[in-house]
Amino acid sequence: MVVAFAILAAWELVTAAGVVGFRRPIYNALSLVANMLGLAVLFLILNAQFLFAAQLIVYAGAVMVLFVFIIALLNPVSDVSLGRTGNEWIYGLVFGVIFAALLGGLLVNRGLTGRQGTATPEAISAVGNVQAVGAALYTKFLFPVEVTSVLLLIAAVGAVYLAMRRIR
Amino acid sequence: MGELKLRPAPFPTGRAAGPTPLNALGDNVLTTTLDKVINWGRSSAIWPALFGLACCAIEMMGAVGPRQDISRFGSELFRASPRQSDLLIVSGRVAIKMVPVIRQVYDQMPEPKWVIAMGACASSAGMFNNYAIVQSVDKIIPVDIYLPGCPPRPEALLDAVIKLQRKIRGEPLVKRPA
Amino acid sequence: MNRWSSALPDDALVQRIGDRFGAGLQESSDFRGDLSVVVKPEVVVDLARYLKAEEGFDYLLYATAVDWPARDPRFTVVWEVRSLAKQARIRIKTTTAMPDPHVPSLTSVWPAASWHERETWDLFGIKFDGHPDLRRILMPPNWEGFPLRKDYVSFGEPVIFSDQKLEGLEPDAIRG
Amino acid sequence: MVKNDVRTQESFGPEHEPEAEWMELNMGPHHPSTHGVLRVRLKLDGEIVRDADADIGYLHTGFEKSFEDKTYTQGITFSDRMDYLAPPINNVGFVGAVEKLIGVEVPPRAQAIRVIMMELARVASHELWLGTTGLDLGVYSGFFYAWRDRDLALDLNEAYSGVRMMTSFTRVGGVAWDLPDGWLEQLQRFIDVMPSRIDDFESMLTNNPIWRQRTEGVGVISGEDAIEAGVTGPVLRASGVNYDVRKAFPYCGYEQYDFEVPVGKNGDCYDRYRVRVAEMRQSLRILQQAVDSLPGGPWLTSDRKVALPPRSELSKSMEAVIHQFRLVSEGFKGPVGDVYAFVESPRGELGFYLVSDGTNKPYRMKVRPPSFCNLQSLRKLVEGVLVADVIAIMGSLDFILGDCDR
Amino acid sequence: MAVREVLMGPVYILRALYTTFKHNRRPIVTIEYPEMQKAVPPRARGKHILHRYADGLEKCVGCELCAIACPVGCIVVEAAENTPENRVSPGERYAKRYEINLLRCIYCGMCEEACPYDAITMGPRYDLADDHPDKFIAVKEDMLEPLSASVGDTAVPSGAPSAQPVARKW
Amino acid sequence: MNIDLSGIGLDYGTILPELIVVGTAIAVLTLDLLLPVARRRWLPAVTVVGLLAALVASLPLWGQNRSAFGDTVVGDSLAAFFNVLLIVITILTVLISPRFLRAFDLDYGEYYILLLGATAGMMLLAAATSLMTIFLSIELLSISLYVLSGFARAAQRSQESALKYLLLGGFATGFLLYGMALIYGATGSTTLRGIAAMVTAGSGASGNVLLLLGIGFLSVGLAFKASAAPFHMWTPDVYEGAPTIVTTFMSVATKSAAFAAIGRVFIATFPSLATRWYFPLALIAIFSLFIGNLVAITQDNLKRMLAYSGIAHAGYILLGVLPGTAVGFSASVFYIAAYAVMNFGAFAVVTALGAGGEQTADINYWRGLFYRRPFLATVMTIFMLSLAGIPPTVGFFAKLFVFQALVNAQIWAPLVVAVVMTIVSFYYYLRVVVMMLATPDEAVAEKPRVGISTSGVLGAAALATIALGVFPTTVLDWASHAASLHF
Amino acid sequence: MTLELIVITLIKTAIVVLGLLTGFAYLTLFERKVQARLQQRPGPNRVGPFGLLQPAADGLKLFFKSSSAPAGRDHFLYLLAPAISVIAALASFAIIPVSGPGDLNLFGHRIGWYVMNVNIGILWYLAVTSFGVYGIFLAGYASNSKYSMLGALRSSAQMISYEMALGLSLVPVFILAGSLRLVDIVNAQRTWWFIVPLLPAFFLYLIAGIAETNRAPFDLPEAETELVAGYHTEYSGMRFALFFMAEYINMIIVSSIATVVFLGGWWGPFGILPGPWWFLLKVVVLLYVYVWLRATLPRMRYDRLMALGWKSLLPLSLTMMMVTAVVFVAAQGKA
Repeated sequence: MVVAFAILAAWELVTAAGVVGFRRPIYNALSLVANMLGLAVLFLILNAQFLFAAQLIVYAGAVMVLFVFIIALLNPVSDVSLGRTGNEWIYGLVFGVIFAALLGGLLVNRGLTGRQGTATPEAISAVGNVQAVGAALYTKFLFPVEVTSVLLLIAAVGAVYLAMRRIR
Repeated sequence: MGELKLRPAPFPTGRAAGPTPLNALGDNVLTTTLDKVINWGRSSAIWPALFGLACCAIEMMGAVGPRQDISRFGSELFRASPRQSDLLIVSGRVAIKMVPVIRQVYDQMPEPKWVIAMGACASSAGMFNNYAIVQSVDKIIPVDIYLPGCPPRPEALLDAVIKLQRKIRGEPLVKRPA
Repeated sequence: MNRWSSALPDDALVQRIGDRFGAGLQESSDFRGDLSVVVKPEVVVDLARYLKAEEGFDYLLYATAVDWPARDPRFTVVWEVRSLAKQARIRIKTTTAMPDPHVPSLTSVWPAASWHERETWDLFGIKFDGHPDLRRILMPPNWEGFPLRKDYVSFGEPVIFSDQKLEGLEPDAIRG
Repeated sequence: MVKNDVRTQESFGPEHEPEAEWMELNMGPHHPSTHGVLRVRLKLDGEIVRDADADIGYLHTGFEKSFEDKTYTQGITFSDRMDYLAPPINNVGFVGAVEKLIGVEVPPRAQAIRVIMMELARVASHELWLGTTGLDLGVYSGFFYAWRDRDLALDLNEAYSGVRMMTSFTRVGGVAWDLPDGWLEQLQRFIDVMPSRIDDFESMLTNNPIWRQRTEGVGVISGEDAIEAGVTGPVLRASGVNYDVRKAFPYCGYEQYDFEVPVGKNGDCYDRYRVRVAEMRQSLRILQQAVDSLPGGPWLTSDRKVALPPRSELSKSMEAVIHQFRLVSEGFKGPVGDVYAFVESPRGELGFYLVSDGTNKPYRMKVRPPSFCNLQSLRKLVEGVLVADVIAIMGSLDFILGDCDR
Repeated sequence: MAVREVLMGPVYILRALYTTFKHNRRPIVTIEYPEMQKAVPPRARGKHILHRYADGLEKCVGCELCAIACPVGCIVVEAAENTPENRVSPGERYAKRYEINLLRCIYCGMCEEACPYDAITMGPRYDLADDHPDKFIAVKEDMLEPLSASVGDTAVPSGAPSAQPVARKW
Repeated sequence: MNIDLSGIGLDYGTILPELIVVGTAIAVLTLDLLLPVARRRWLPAVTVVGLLAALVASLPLWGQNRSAFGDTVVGDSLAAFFNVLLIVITILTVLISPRFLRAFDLDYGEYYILLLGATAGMMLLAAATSLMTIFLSIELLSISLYVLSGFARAAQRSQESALKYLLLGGFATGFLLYGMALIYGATGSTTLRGIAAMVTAGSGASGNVLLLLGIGFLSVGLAFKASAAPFHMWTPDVYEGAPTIVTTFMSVATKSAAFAAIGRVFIATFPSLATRWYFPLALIAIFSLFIGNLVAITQDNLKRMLAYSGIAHAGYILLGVLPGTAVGFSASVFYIAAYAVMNFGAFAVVTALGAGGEQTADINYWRGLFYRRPFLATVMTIFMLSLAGIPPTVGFFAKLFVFQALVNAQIWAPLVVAVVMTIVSFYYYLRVVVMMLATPDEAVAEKPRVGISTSGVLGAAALATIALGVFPTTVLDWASHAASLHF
Repeated sequence: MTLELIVITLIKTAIVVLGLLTGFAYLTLFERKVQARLQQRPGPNRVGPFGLLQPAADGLKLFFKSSSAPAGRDHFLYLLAPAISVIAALASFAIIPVSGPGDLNLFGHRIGWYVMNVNIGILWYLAVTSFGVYGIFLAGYASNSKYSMLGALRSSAQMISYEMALGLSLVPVFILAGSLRLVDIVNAQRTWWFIVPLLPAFFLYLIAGIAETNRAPFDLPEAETELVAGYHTEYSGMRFALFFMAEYINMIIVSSIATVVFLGGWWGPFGILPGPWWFLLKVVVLLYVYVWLRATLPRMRYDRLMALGWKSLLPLSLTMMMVTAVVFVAAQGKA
């Protein structure tokens, strides 16, 4: 397990670097896809099979495809290379280093203490992963789920408005 | 313009099987057997390009039709993309305007590739001894098999394909009864 | 009877054209039931308008030209139109001379003339004034010469017989 | 569905892109759906066609120039190869022009044989059209059924003339050969079997919702527009104009046969399909009548100025041999003049404009090819349709590039 | 969308499917070519045949009518005088050289029709494909009927496949 | 397995106002589909009726404490107070909308749907007691506002502002969500009640890095929504580019809802960590005061000026949160109400003028407005004075209460900054008033009337500004009651 | 995870991959033969007895064919795309139980009739195929050709759209079976195959499945007459064969899932055949339907296709889902 996690972590780091590092947009997007793939596998080794599938179906399979679509459509023949303009990257570097130092320092000094939730692998396997997710969604988080539906409705209205061709 | 020159030589033909990856290894028992197997595969799965020009294209379709059924030879998969085809059947007269197109299609086909000049027009301009028609397609691309007829019957095309298969396998084109 | 002469001749039609265009109408003939009028280039468009609007010739069959190198003017340009209602047909001819042969275009009257006139330009080199899109249609755009002119040599190749067999190029068809 | 709401399906998507951003798609000359070597340059706004420029000439063969070098008899072989889907009709049209120029009588049996061959060619041509257009739209088996049935017609061609396609069966003043023995029975079998084969096609396509979706309301052209654009044949008739050369200007004795001219209403691809299928049935009707009422007698005129003597005379009569020598070596001369003769090909009115200067060769032979004239309307038809519809429209026009480019 | 389309659409699609399916019962129409061959009709226009009389003399008298009639010009005939010691044809002259470029020929049958003596006819063979244009130049010997096989002035040479599909060996 | 819903507290009464608003949105959506174009004017009417119904439905929540749906949402006085406030703002917005929309050819039904969606999100945010609900309601309001900012599709400025808002908003949402994830990781609960229990019970809460980082990220996300510096960068551009009517709505409503959430998170959930979050929050407040007021001085564009003033006001409101007490928060709540009225009024004047087809953006436009538009200039003056905090307007008392709370809590440094900055702010607010009083350059032209509903709305807002200033105590009582947060 | 489990899984994977590759090869022959018979002709019959060596010849030829590649392509993606397609296709089969009930006892090891029996079941298939879209899309993108690009766009849009209907049409099955595990689903069909109560869902699944695999009458991405060869226009040789492989393996998988989910998997009436044979028989029947449709129906137009997916199949699937749920709950309440 540890070996698998180490490999995945490395994979995640490399692909994440690819997301920001590549010069051609399509490679950035594809790195993100690869990153999400790794994330899905991480879910899998955490016994969250449903999340694994959802991550792949929704993010890798639908959302990122559209990203790639748009990138490819905008420059199907030759990619626009993102040149480095100005020196924004310095800011990025500075903030990144500060953030990393902060995180690292805290990690070394105090340690990150989390709290074990109720959904242990044993508890999940007692009812089944998908069933556990379903039960949680439709009891404990019923209200957020419903709010999500409203959110999606409004988002759909907005998207339709922005994309619609009007004939008066 | 009107001067009639003696015809130039057609492209050299006789590239029986095209390059195989084993050519570099030289001849020995193993490679020749392998060559035979590969050539058997190539000759049994000739996918023509979906490329019709004129009258002969109709008879080419006829060869696909149920009466003749070129699929028996594994050749009914007419590929629309030249990159996936092995055989270019130049089926009909080639107008001067068409020359670059044919050349491009031929160039896009991956090796090994073969050409059948189907019908009198493609092989030798046939009756169109005039300004508009390329006098034989072998001036543009190398031709492996010439097929006379105007247009040749579908059976004749099958005959040409069989002869091409023999050529690929390195056998004599015309087998006479002993 | 000869079934091919199927146009219904309308003698009065030539009369009416003559009345209307006077000297513009140079000649008219009725050969094997095909009615032709030869007019001056200047009146072609007017004649066409008249034929379409008042005589009901709504359908253009073709436009072409004939090259008579010995004659002057050298080219005869032909449009043939038909009235679907009256089942009548008339051939409009006009002439034009070298070195810059040009006649008015009838695309404004019968849009169907467009490609036919382009073809005539392509093969005869006759310009049609007022054609919206006069460029080569059958030959490649960079072609030189006008193939259907009589002085254009239709170069080809002679048929090969045994005395022209290529020496030393006998292919090695039988491999191995 | 709320019909009168302004925001119907078409109103989605971005606003019209500016013309500069239209994508230019080059279809052909090597493209599977162009039926040969047509090149169409499409300007696309998304998937919507905004403009189409048909670039023809990739099969330009110089027929009109070649005609000028050949005698009238030799020219028959050239006429075959223009519209290679209906060579007999070309043969008849060509000799029609010559006969009109010279003024030859054609015996009734020759007329009937011509009609039979022409209608066979029409059936075969429409069959092929059904097969290939179906294949373009994805009806895979239809292509094979069409070929199976077309082969029957070609067998008849072959039995009569010796070859499947380029029959060259006409001669000035008649036809080259009499019908061989057993041919009429073979034709009768063909006439008997074809209706059920056409029924099969109709059961596959006519009511098939996918087929109707693909063809109904696609490529609509009104009758007036069609006439304006110079369209003839089934395309014109599908637009509701009842014009068929066989009815309007009967030739080869078509006035003796009882048949109807199928006419469409909407002028869309579906109507063109219906018209062609109905024409096949009418052709079979004509064939049946021709078989039933086939006159006897000679099949070639006895006018020795234009027709070769019968072969049986050659061994007996020296005069016949002299005729043979003179006709073959010199041919026959026509009077000075110009004529236009036209027939109904499966694609529309096929006309031959023949100018003679009194020699034994055509001085100028202009062909009015129906495909050329029909193809001219493509630009009008495809404006505003989807790319996929261009396939259906091009298929429905049934153009033959050999006919179009000559 | 019309109601009819929604309700009847599946029915029509099933009908189309049935139409193709019922072809399973119909016989296979393919004639498997190299082994079997469709009957070639008597008028078939394939590779030319130069005929002989029953006594073995060639029918061709070298009159060149076929070469004149040929729309392609793919026939060349050179005549020579018959001499008593070298009698090739019954007439005064015979074809010393008779060549047809089969690649260029369009198999229209004009030569057959032009020949006053039935010396040249179109034969049944069409399996002529080969790999070099020069191999298609048929000289007289390639087309001349074998001596033993010439029977009268029939247009159908005995070398033709019979009118039934038969097994055929190459 | 069977799903048991008995334990999660299905209480539709709690969310009845939100339900009504969402229901109205769906009704408008349906009507928009069915109504012919000529009958579009029914849409605002339906919207207003629905909002009024929601307003009525909010009143019973006053004084209640109904936690529902597994602690994800609560119906209490704070929720009721903000419900009423937000609904009133929305109603006022809807009332002045049609004229503006017609003027710019934006008269589409989606406007009302999105407006209702945003309102529902804000109301939910005020009532949310779970990290999930907070996140979803913020997304609901944000997505509606993203689209509304770009509502003028033909205008490039509008598109640009929408894109900026979307990108920066997405960035902020990322922070927010990350913070929530960390908090969940630290406490194992998503409800504020559960988190609070865990934080109070756990001894090491104040040293829990995970938790503190989470709170930090969470506050970044919320500060972005409240457009407090230094997370304000989007504000001027978006306010300027978005259609003025949208700016009017979001400048007021978003801020209100965001502060409701800030109150719930910081004051009710993490009181025990006050020492930890006091300093960053104070820093944010001071930053906001500085940047908002100082940059506003330099602005020649009225919409940008108001945007920066909004940032400054965010600072004032945040000051009330700093003491971490209900009393302090009640001052904030009062300030929010006051700010809502006066800022809405100020933008509404701009909207009213803009709907007449006038280029109101440049400050020079306002020169001599008194002579052209006496009514509009008068109410604008009132709003400007109130924003500056000059008695007897409500702005003065709002500031006063906040300062008082700071004094009570012995918080001096921010107070000093606030007072100084208040004086600075006089310059740019009064500049507008002076401009309007100046003699015009050209002759007075006859201008189209602004319409009854607009005049009514403006008049009401101006009256409220004065009336609340004269009688502030009632509202203050309500605010105190609302701010007495308990779960 | 024991070593034994790993070894057994690897062996099973190898068997499945080999089986699928053989299945792909003979599916091409099957298609050609079946279609030929529908068209009254014999089909490939000269390469080996009954043409049985035809796939071998095709494979051999493609393998030794040089690959011509378009100019201006994206080298890395051009090579990556076919690999993605094939891997996604092969991976999908992992969840499908070929036979049962119970495990196979072999040399003392208990071996399931599947590569893995995960509790997300069908979701695995959906997840993996949704990744397969990249193969097709990148192929079109990397080829630097308009036809490829159009084909790729159409194909990916079509796959994404129909994935919805595909997934939703399976939900009624989950409701009835109460599990996503395919083994459980098959076991739930011991007496009644789910096609009996869920006939509409079966047809919805079939239509969506055919569209998902880009087969006729939904074969727009490869519509020869419109787009030459769609996204793989510029591919040749073995790389092209990989796309072909992916398409045919996907056909096998869609048929297999239909078999498992609706047609009772390995259960057959009267128990006359062992489980795997029943499974195979059902899959072959479905594949025959695939070929039959392709031989008969015209291709749909792209906009109609999308409209069918979004406006007909999706609402119908949702309706089917709701109706099933309501009926199920009502029946439970009564019981």
